[in-house]
Parts: sequence; structure tokens; C-alpha cells
Amino acid sequence: MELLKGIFQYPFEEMANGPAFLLQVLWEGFVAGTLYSLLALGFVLIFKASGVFNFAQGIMVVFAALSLVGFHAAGLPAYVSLFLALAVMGALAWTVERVVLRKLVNQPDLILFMATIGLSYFLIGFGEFIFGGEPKSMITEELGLPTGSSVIDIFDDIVILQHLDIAAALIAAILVIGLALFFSKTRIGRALRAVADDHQAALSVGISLNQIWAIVWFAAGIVALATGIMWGARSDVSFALQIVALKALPVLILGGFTSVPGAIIGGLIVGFSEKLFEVYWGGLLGGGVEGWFAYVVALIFLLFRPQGLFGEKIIERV
Amino acid sequence: MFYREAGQFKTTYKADQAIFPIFQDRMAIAIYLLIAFVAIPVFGNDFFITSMMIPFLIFSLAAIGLNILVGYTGQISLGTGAFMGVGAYACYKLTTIFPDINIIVLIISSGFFSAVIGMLFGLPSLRIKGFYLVVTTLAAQFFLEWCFIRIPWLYNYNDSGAIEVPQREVFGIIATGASATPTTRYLIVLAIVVVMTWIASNIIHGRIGRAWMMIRDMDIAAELMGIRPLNAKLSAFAVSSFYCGVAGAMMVFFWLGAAEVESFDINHSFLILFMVVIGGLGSLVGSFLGAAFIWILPVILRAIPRTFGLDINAATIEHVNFMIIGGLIIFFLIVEPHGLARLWGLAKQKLRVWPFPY
Amino acid sequence: MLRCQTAGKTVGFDNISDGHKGGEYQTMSSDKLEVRGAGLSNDALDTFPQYLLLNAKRFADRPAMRHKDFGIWQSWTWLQMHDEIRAFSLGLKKLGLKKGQKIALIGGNRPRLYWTFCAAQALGAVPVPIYSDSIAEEMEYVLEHAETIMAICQDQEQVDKVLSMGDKLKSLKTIIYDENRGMRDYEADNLISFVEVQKLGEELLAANAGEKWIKDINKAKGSDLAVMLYTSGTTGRPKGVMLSNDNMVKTAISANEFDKFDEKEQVVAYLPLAWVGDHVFSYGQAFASGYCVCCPESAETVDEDRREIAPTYFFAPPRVFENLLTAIMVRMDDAGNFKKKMFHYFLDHANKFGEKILNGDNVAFVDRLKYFAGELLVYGPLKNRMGFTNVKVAYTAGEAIGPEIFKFYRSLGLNLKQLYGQTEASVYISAQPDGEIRAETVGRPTPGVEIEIANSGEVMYRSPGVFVGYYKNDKSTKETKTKDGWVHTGDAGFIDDDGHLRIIDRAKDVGKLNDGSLFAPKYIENKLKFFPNVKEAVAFGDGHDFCGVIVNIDLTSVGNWAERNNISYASYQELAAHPQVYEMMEEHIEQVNRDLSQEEMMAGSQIARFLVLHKELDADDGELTRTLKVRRSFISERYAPLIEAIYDGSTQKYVDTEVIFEDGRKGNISATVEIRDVKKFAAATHKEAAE
Amino acid sequence: MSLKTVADIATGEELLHVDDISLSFGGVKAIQDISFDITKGEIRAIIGPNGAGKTSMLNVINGFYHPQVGTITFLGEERRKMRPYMAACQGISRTFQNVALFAGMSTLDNIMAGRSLKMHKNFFWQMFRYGPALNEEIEHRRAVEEIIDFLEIEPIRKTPVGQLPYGLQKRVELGRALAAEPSLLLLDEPMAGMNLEEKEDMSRFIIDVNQQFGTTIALIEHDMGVVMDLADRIVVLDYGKKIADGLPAQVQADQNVIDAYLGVAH
Repeated sequence: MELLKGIFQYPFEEMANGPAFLLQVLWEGFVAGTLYSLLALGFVLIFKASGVFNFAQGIMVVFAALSLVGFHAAGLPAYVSLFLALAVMGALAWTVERVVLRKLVNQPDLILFMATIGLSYFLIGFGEFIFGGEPKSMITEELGLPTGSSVIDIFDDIVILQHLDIAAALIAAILVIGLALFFSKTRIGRALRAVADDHQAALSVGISLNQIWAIVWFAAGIVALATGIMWGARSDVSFALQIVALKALPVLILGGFTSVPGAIIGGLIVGFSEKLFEVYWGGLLGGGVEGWFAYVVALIFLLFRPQGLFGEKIIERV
Repeated sequence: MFYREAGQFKTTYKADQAIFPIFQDRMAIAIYLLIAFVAIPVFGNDFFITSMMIPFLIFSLAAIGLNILVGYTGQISLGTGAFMGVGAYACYKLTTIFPDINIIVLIISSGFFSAVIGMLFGLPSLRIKGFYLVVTTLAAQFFLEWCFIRIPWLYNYNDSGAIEVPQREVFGIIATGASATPTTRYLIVLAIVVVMTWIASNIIHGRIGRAWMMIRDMDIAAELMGIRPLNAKLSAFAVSSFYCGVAGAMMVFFWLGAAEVESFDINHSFLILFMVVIGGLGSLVGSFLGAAFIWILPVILRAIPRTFGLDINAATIEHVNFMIIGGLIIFFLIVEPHGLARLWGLAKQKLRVWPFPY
Repeated sequence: MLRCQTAGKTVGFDNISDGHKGGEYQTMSSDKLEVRGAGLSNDALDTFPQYLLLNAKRFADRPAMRHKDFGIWQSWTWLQMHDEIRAFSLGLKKLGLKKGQKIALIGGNRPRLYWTFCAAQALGAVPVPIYSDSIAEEMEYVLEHAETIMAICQDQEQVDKVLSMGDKLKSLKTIIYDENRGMRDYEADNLISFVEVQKLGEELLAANAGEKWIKDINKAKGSDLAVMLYTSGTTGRPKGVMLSNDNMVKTAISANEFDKFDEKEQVVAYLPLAWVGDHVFSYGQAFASGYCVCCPESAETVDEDRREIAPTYFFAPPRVFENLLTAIMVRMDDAGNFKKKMFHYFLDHANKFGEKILNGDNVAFVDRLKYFAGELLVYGPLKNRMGFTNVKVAYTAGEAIGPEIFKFYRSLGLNLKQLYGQTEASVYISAQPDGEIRAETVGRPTPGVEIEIANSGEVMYRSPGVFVGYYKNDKSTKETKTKDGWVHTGDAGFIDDDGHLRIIDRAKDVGKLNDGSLFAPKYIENKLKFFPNVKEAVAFGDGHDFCGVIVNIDLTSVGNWAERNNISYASYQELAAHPQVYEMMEEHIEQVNRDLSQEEMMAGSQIARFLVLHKELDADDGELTRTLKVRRSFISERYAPLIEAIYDGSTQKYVDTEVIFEDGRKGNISATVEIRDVKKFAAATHKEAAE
Repeated sequence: MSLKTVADIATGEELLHVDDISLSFGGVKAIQDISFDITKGEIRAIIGPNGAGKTSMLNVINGFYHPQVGTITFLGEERRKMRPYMAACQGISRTFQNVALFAGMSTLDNIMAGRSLKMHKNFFWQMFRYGPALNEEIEHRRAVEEIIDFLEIEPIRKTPVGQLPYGLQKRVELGRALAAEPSLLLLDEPMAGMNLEEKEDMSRFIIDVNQQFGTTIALIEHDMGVVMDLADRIVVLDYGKKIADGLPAQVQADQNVIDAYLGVAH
């Protein structure tokens, strides 16, 4: 009885009694969701264009952030470092396309997936080799990102909004809009969509798959850098992030593997629900449920709608 | 070259259906077993047995388990680490509850616990295909990891949160705990691995294995041939998790001696998946080759600087190790996506058709 | 739903070892078998059915026959085979087959057809095997000529052939078929399946006909007719060679003694049933010594099946050895460089020392060691791949074998020997005893055979195996067989200093060029055919100024070569006419001329002109015999314009030929064939002087 | 070509009855109000232009698609929704338009797979590959060998099917379907993509299966010549509707059919 109350009664009482706290929780969820969305965005870009589930997206985030911090630590100005970090991501994209993707065309999904795991192992080793394994702090201020926080008085209570989080949300929004424009307005963007729809068709209208892959990986690299900066600013830049990056998976399940808006909405859903559950119900289970909650949500969701929120119903043919 | 198949004709289906129909193959197996059971215990030093052979065998068993799921049934799983954990924690609890029962019996029994858990998390596979299934198994991985931390009952409310292996005897010989000799532990592990490999091979070559492969190759056609996806997939999940569970239990009891949740984290899932893919999907031999490659190679890599008298700090070696392994994985996937087993098979084929090229 | 079509007691051999106690399996306990001369295993019996009784007793549990069917080697022991044969034999009796009557056998190497030989002989009837790939017309002639009253056909295809002759076969009463496949809807009432016949036999057996059956077998005499084999002569209608029990049994026994064969041998039966060779090796010798005969699954799987069985005794016409060698070389061409080098290094070594080692000559220890390494790395695996690992004795016969090919196999350690024989002799005339083997001879007369060379140079022989006569053809019998039992072989040859027989050519083919030099066409053709690229060659020259040849390329070998050299071709015809192919042939022919120039007797008959024929010579078109020998006279008629062109000096000639396709349809192939001149060489003795 | 007469078919026992079936995907109507029957022992052809709903019809019969309206009566049992494996249990087996073999397995194993329903020995025996499990394997191997013999595919027995040429793959697929010893065999374009000789072989096998084992066959085929020779009766579909049903000669003369094949506007 107490258990049922714990599930169905107390949490809601708590929410009603502390609306400001609820808002704070929702904001936290929103911020986490934004980051999930950004991570998922990186996945979606690559999956859409090449059908590869890029397990290395997480490590790319770390790697991008480490490069940035690393260049700065070497004495370069922040913006030069930023530019160089972008260049590093570009070089990475080019290398991956040359060395890995091109050689693995037409292999089964599992093989490509494994290759990206191999890639992430390599990048972990490479990153640690160059930058060392210990966590680093992000050069938030140097990049001109806001660091303060605003305290809002509401419902006789306060909600604290970190400026950085607001900036993060804004940057995420800009990135998404930018990508949307890129996809719909530019020639390369349209080519990307063509590739996503049909490789053969894309080839027949004279689009080079290799080029597109490199571009897509670069785009994912940019997203990774942005994610890395945001994430790094909130916590530290460390390799632990690669596990968190797996959260992108449930996000993609919810949003669909190929849908950009899906990634955003999925990310937000995961962010919100995870925080809410952790705060209001987590205690029942002893806490720490954030680690798996998203997956279980995705799993339950899958059972009822295997094609995702935005996917189309699949009709199997024989 | 060494294959002399002329005159090896079969007059019964029993002989023709044998798992090793070629005499030379049977001889080779006999030789491997002889080396494993006699030569290694006699000539191997403790380091070799403890740091190489025991973990190699245990990982091989886990790889066989995962291979049953991924390679034979075509269901991707990233939850191997956690399923191994279930076996380990189950065995730990069993030894606590039944201290007098033979440890080998308990090790095997613990496999049933992970089989049940595996089936539970395999249920969604009926509706979910391909990569979506990764999410299910990840859910298993993270949920179970959480359980290993948050349910203190599992580790007998130890302050350390770790499970520690008690001393147990098998037929009067100390088999587990700190005072068990490496050779004893090795021989027990070896015996279990050999028997379970034999059983896996039997299942794969029979009705059930065929049903798994039918689901893997063409699930629609399989269903139209009368295979129930539910039975086939769940049995694969059960058998696979059973193997992983036993491997997990052995890992703690015969190798590590103590373990906490880190021993069963997602990196272990990846490690085993690497072994399966590098070794070769859908191949038992591949599981062994993959385990050897992924486990023994780093051991060797670590030893190389020492042998050349180079003083490189351990962390750097570890980083380089990661790079080399990551690079090799990509290299292998590009050069031979069917894994070491394919190379093995090709080499065998070359020997069979020797001196001809085909 | 799916019934076993060749239903029968196909009990696996492994199951038999614990005794044949099975209740459903009706057996006669072996000690009840009444055997003439029982206990005297070496005693010669008179007929093969008598040997069947003996073997069913002395080798009751040893395998008698295997057949790759339904994926495994179905096996029968001698006792089981005895029961099968008895049931079938009694069934035939019930169907009215009587002593002296003929039963035709049409089909491939199937146990049931081999059993039919014995089942018929047990009744005193005469089996007449017919080449199953004969065209209907040939088959009709034999069936009619032999007055067969029954025919046993392997399958629907053969039944259809026989049925299509309909009323033209006056004597034929009953058709028995082995395989049920597709036979369901046949309504002819003279059709009956093998199994049904066996059931009839079992009914008789139940009525105690068994003892009478044994009595009849034991009553049979050596002088009775055993089998009639139609020779597909190179000219004219086939002739029915009548062979008596004595002919066959005595030949089989002495052949077994000659090579020390016992019940432990295994052979693969893959040559046509109607060929005397197969009849003696796969039936006669098997019954006499009790060894095991294995029938392959199908014609396409013979190589694979032979590898599985690994026969101890192997018999093949040179063509088979040639094809095997070609296949080996073609495959090795695709091997990596290192492997190729190693392969040829050891082959060269074998070429130098292999035969010496096989013959037991003195060879240095180092070379023996090298040969041993070669055995490990090359010869052993190679023999294994070909299924020759266990071969004690291998024979080649039917035609001359290229000396290089012969040497190749011998140097690998295969005890390949030559044999000279004829249907009329129940095969054996001469054979090479172990240790006296040379490529160019066909050995010494086999035990019991006397050989003489007639004044004309023709080889003649007399032996216990000499045939009774040609069926209903006294004229031919008299032409071939003298009153005191000497037989004309039709081959020209001589006995060399070591007492070995050497064959030059068909006696009637040996001729002279206009300048008087000796012309032995086959001798030249064989030299050409040694090249893997040459499938067939026909030489002309008798009564002409010079020797000219028509060459047939080997599609496998030349096609492979073309592929490697990026030469594209759409058809056989196109490839044959390709200038580079012509060049290749020209080189080969020059090589032959060089060889011929070294031989005093042959130097005069070097090849002056040649052409590459635009179509493959084919038995269906009558260009080859069923045993795939060239029918020279037919070819010279058919391609008369081409031959004319060779001698009138033209460099090309248009020719139009009618062909019969596999499915029986007729069509035409036409082409303009190029004719080329070849360089000749000065005869050896005048070499220095000439240039 | 067939030996059966019209009278045979008319009086034959009904094996399958399709009644008023309608099937749609979203708004697309794949099949509308189709009824027909299949009698025991006949060869029944379903023909029609591309997109006529032929394959959908087969998919409905063996439970892969579930029609919104209508019933199917098979062996006297009425049903509308069922899982494909249940259809298999009832004795319906099939081949596919695009060969759907188990690519990673040998010919032998593929045909063996067709006998899945007939093999039951439990996990315990399977573990040891001993006793009942081994005997079962061997017993079914024998049955499979008979099919191999029947289809004349001995030389490719142990070849992985992925390496076989297309024509042989089709034959192996037929073997796999036959291995289930079905009472109704559905063939989805068994001769698609074959050359003339392969088509002749396949026709011979289909007739042999029908006559030798008495298996009822429903087949979809494009090649009209082949269909007219093979089939006892023909159903013609066009745009998801039945436009004709009858003996080959009747169908051939039917104006609707001629129009449909010539593409006359509706």
C-alpha cells in the first residue's frame, strides 16, 4: 500500500507542493535533454547518410573537447584553438572516410558498427596518449561563454538558471536550424538527403558517396565539438563521457534513427523524464536510476511502436 | 597437405553427419586436448596459466555464449558483461546459501540464473529487430549493473560492495580461494570449457541450432517453415546467457578471486563482442581464436617494452594498447570481415586441396 | 510421401558387422549353401554364379558391393548380395527366362545391373550389356540381332528408348526397370520393376525353389555361354562376341594371380558396362577373388567418389589419365608462384628418380631423401586428391598412352602398367609384370597366352580366353579366328629384345607415303595428343606425298589458356580458328616433327600440313566410337574436302557439316578452315650434314 | 500435359477455400473480395499482370498477411488470422519469388530445415547429440536424401547455397518446401529469371511432385505458356480483383483476361 502510494500519490503531492522545485527539475531535464539531443543529432547525421550507427560519436565529443582544451593549453588563443579543433574534426572525418568507410562499403551493419567501436577504442587510446587520461576543465570563459547564473523568484521559491545552460540551449537551437537550412537549401544538403533515401539513385545522379560521407562526418564532428564544449563546461572533459553518449541510443529509438526533429524531441523527452523519475521516484529504488531509466523507457516504447515516433510503419514483403 | 582424405568414405549417415568427419581433424582435436590437459599443466608457469590460459578459456566460453546469440541467431547483444555478472553474483549467493555443495555444481547452476534473466531481456526481441535490439540489451546491461550496486543482498552487505570468493574444495583439493593452485583452477576451467564447447557444438549441429540459423538467415522463411520465433529466439537467449553466466561465475571464482561491478561493465560486453566478431560470427573455433587474439595480444604487447628493456610507464603502454587494438579491429574488419575463423577455414581448405590452389 | 525409389535392403555396412540376424531380412544361413568345391578357395570353379555361392559362404560378412546413393555408400556383403541376386534370378525364372536366352542390360554402373549378370547366368541365360549412350538405332540393332527376350533398363530414359522401338523388336517380351522415378504412369503391361521381379523370386523361394536354383548353378558347365559383348567396331555394324564361362572365369583367375589380387581389393566401377574391360574388372575378377566393387553416384561425381573410396586397383583408358593430368596442370597454373615452383621442382625430381625408385633401382640416398620430401609435399597429396593413395596396381589399356603421361604417373609412385587386350581375348593378351615396365611396350603375354607375329606384321594370339565366335556371323569369326584357335588382333607390332610386345598401329592403318617411308598414323597422333592442348588428332598420309593432320583442340585446356591471355572467344569454333591457337598448334607439331626426326623408321613421315578442325569430334556424330576412339575412315569421308585441300595446297577451305545435338536434333555447322604448312626437320642421322 | 480430367477436378475434394478476402495496407487495397477454391491433387495457377495481388494472395493463404475481411477454409477448418508457423503446421509450405534460402547453410541443411516441423527431440538429447536426437537426425537425413535424389542435386549436397547459381537455388528452395511434406505447396514464380532449359526442368519437377507425391500445388507464374501447360485450373487477378477462373482453355479465351494482359484501360 505504502509502495503504491509511493508510486502514485506522494510524488505528485510533492510536485504540487513545490512547483518551483518542479520547474527547477524540469529545467535540469531540459538542459540534459538538449545535450542528449545534440549527441543524437551527431548520430542521426551519420546514420542518415551512411547507414552507419556511429558508436564513436561519444568519443568524438570527448576528442573534440580535448583538442580544444589541448590547443589552448599549448598557449594558443581560445578562438584559434576552436578553429584548430574544427580542423582536427575535419581531418578525422576525412581519415575515417578514407581509411575505414571506403573499405567497408556494402558490409553488414554489424560490421560497420563494430568498426566504429574499433574507432572509438583507437581514439580513446590516441586521446589519452596525447592529452593524458585525467579529466580537464573546459575553457568556458576564454570562449566567451557566460558563466553566471540567474535566480528567478517564483511560487515563493527560487529557480536557478545557469547562463551557460541557456547558452547551450541557444547554441543547440542554432545548430539545429543551421543544419535544417543546410539540408534543405544547399546542393550538398540535398545530395545528402538523396543518399539517405537511396544510395543507388544518388550515385546515378552523379553524387560522390565518398565526398558526402566525409562531409557528414565533418558535420557530426562540428556537432560533437559543440556538444563537447557544453558538456565540458558543465562537468569536466573526461573519457567517462563516452558511456553517457550511449544515451543517444534510446533517444534515437524514441525519435527515429533518421529524423532530425525526432532526435531533438527524443532528447528532450529522455531528459525530462529521466530527471523527473530520478527525483520523484528514484528514491523508491534506492536512487541512481538515471543510468538505465532511458533505456527502459525506450524498450517499453519499442514494444508498442517499433518504428519510433516519426518513423513510418514497416510493411514486410516476401 | 596433411589431409589425406582418400579412402575416408562413409557408409552410414551417422558417420557422414559426424561433427568431425575427417580423420585428420579428429586427430588434431585429440592433440589439442592432449596439449591442453597434459602439456600446459606440466610445462606452463604460473604466470602463463593464471594470466593467459585461464582468462583465455573463460573469455572463450563467454564468446561462445555471445556467438550463439549474435553469430548463430543474428540477435545483437551488448549485455554480455551483465549476464556474466548475473552468473557471478548467483554463484556467490549459492556458495553462501549452500556452502557444502560441490562448487562445480554451483558454478553450472548459476548459469540457470543468467539464462532466466537473459530470456527476460530477450523477450523484446520478438518485436524488435536489428539495432533496436541493442537498446534492449543495453537496458539489461545498465539495469543489472545498477542492481549489482543497489541490492546489497547480492554481495552479502559487504562494506566493500565486492564479492569475495570463499575457499572451496573439489574432491579434497582446494579449488577456489587464494590458496588454490593455478593448475587446479586451470584444469577445472578447462574441463568445464571443453564439455560446454562440446555441448554447444552438438546443439548447433542439431535441430535447435538449425532453427537459430534459420532465424538468422531469413526469419520470415523460417517462420513459414514452422519455426516459432518465440522458441528459437528465447532458447538462443537462454543458452547464450547460460554460457555467459557460467563464464562470469568462473571468472570470479577461478580467476579474479574477487569482483565488483566494474568487472561486469559495458566494456566487458564490448570486449566479448570484439572476440566474437574478430574470431568470426557463427563459428566455435572463431570464439577461441577471437578470445586468444583479444586477450593474449595485449598481454604480449604489454610485455614487449619490458623485453626490450624500454622504460615506458604503464599508462602509456595502456594507451598505445588501446590504439593498437582499435586499429587492429578496424584492420581485421576491412581485411576479413568474417573473422579469424574464416582465415582458419581457408587455411584448412588450402591444406585439404594442397598442392592445388582450389 | 516420398518413397525410397530404389527400395531394397540398403543396409549400411557398419550395421552388418554385428551379424545379419535381422528378422525382416530373409537370409539363408551361410552353412546351408551348397557349394561345389567348398573350402578350396583357390580351386577354379566353372561359372560366376558358383563363385557367388562360394563367396557368400567364405566372405559372408565382407563387402561385395557399394553404391554411393542417397549421400552415403550403401553397402552389401557377399551374403546380402547373394540374397538379392537369388531373389532376382528366381524372379527372372518366373518371368520365363530360360537357359540360352538373352537378356539385355542397358544403363550405367549400378549394383542391380551387375547383379543381373549373375542372376541371368545362374539360369544359364546370357546377359548382353549395351552401351547406354548408344543412339536408338544402334541399340535397336543389338537388341534385335541378339534376339533378347528381356531388357533391364536403369531408368525411364532407357525404358523410353526401348519402348520407342515398339514392334520392331520381335523377340523382346519384358522390360525391367531399376529406378521407379517417372515410371508411375507407364501402362505398358510388359513393364515390371526390379523390386517386383525380386518379389516374384521371393515367392518362388518360399515355395522351395532355392535348392533347385543352387542345383542348376552347380550343373552349369564351363563351355556354356557366359556373356555376349557387342564390340563397337571402327567400321560396320557391331559384332556380338560370344564368351564362354571358361573364357571369363579362367581369364579372371589368372589375372588375379598375375597381380596377386584378393578379397581385400576395392575398385570403382565407372566404365561402360558393355565394355569387356569393365565386365572383367568389375564383375569377373571381383567374383573370382571376392573383392569389393564400388559404383559411383553419377558420372559427374566419379572423381570425387574415387577419392572417397581410394581403390586399390584402378583401371582406365589413357584418356582418363590424360584428362586428370590436364586438370592437374590447369589447376596448378592458378597456384601461387612459390607453390608452382615447389611443385615443378619436385616433379622434375620425380621425373629423374621416381621410376627408378619404383622399379627398385639403385638411387643415391640424397635423392631418395628428396623424393621422400616430395612424397610428403607433392606426390602424396596429389595421389590423394586423385584417389590413388591405396592403388596397388593401375592399368591403362585400350590405346597407347603418351610416354610422358605414363612416366608422370609412374614417377609419382603410382604403379601404373600397360595392358594389351581385346574383347575377343576376354581382355588379357599381354601385360607388364611388376619391375619390367617401359612406356613403349605393352608387356609380356599374360599367363596362358601365346603370341605370334604374322608375316604381315600383325600380332596374333591364342589363349583360354579366346572367344567362342561372333554371334550369327560365322564369316567374321572365320576371318578373325583360325581353326587352331589363333586370333588376328588387327594390330601391327613386334616382340622386342626383352620379350615385350610393342604395338605400332592398327595393321590396316599402317601404310606408306608415296616416297616409300613408313606411315603409322596412330603413332603420330599419339605424339600429338600428348600435348594437353590437343584433344584429338587424325593423321593422313597413306598413298599421299606427305603426312597431314587434322587437329582438335582441348577446350578445357586451350580455353583456360585463352582466359589467362585475355583472348576472347564466343564459341569452340571461334577459338579453334584463332590465329594464336594456330600458332600454338604449329609449335606443338614442330615439336612432334623434331621427335620424329630422331627416329629412323619414322623420320620420313613428318607432318607437312595441318588444320585445326572447327568442331569437336563427337561420338554422337559417329566420328568417334562409343569408347571414344577415332573412326578414321568415317572422318576421311565426312571431311573429304578438307583432306583434299591439305593435299592440293590450298590455304583455306569452306566446309559444311551436319551434326546431331545432344537432344537428338540435327543441325549444320559450317566454317572456313585454315590450313598451314609446318617446318620439317632433317632426320637424325644426317643432322650435321644437312645444315 | 496433365493426365487429370475436368471431371476429376470438379468432383475432387476441396482442400482450400478462400472466401471474400479483402486486404488493404493503409489506404491501398491489395486484394478485394476474392473467392476461389483449390481441390486436392490439382495444380492451381494464380496469374495476373504485375501488381495484381498474386503474391499478397499467397501471403494471405499462409498467414503472413491478415486480411481485413473474409475467411479461409483449409482442410475444413475456417480461419482468418493465424501466424505463418501455424500455416506451416497445418501443412502449407511455400517458395518465394526472390529466393529466400538460408544463405549461410548448405543445401543439405536448407532442406533439412524444411523438416523442422517433423523434428521434436528435446534439448537434453540435443545437448549430447546422442540417442533419440541422433537417430532423428539420421532418419530425416534419409528423407532429405530422397528429395536430393528426386531433384537431382546430388553434386551440390554440401555446397553452401549462397554459392549456387540462381536456377539451382530455386531448385533447392523447392526441395526445402517439399521436405515439409506439405498438403498444399505454394510456389511463387518458380520459374522467374530462368532460361528455357531451366524452366523445362522446373516444370518437369513440378509435375513430378504433383503426380508422384500427389501434392496439391498453387503457383504464381508469369510465363503464360508454362502456366497453360502446367495448371489444371487458373485464377486470374487484376488490380486485386478476380477477373476469371477456370480451365486453361476457358481462361485463355476470356475477354477480360485478354484485356488485362493487353493493358486495356479500366
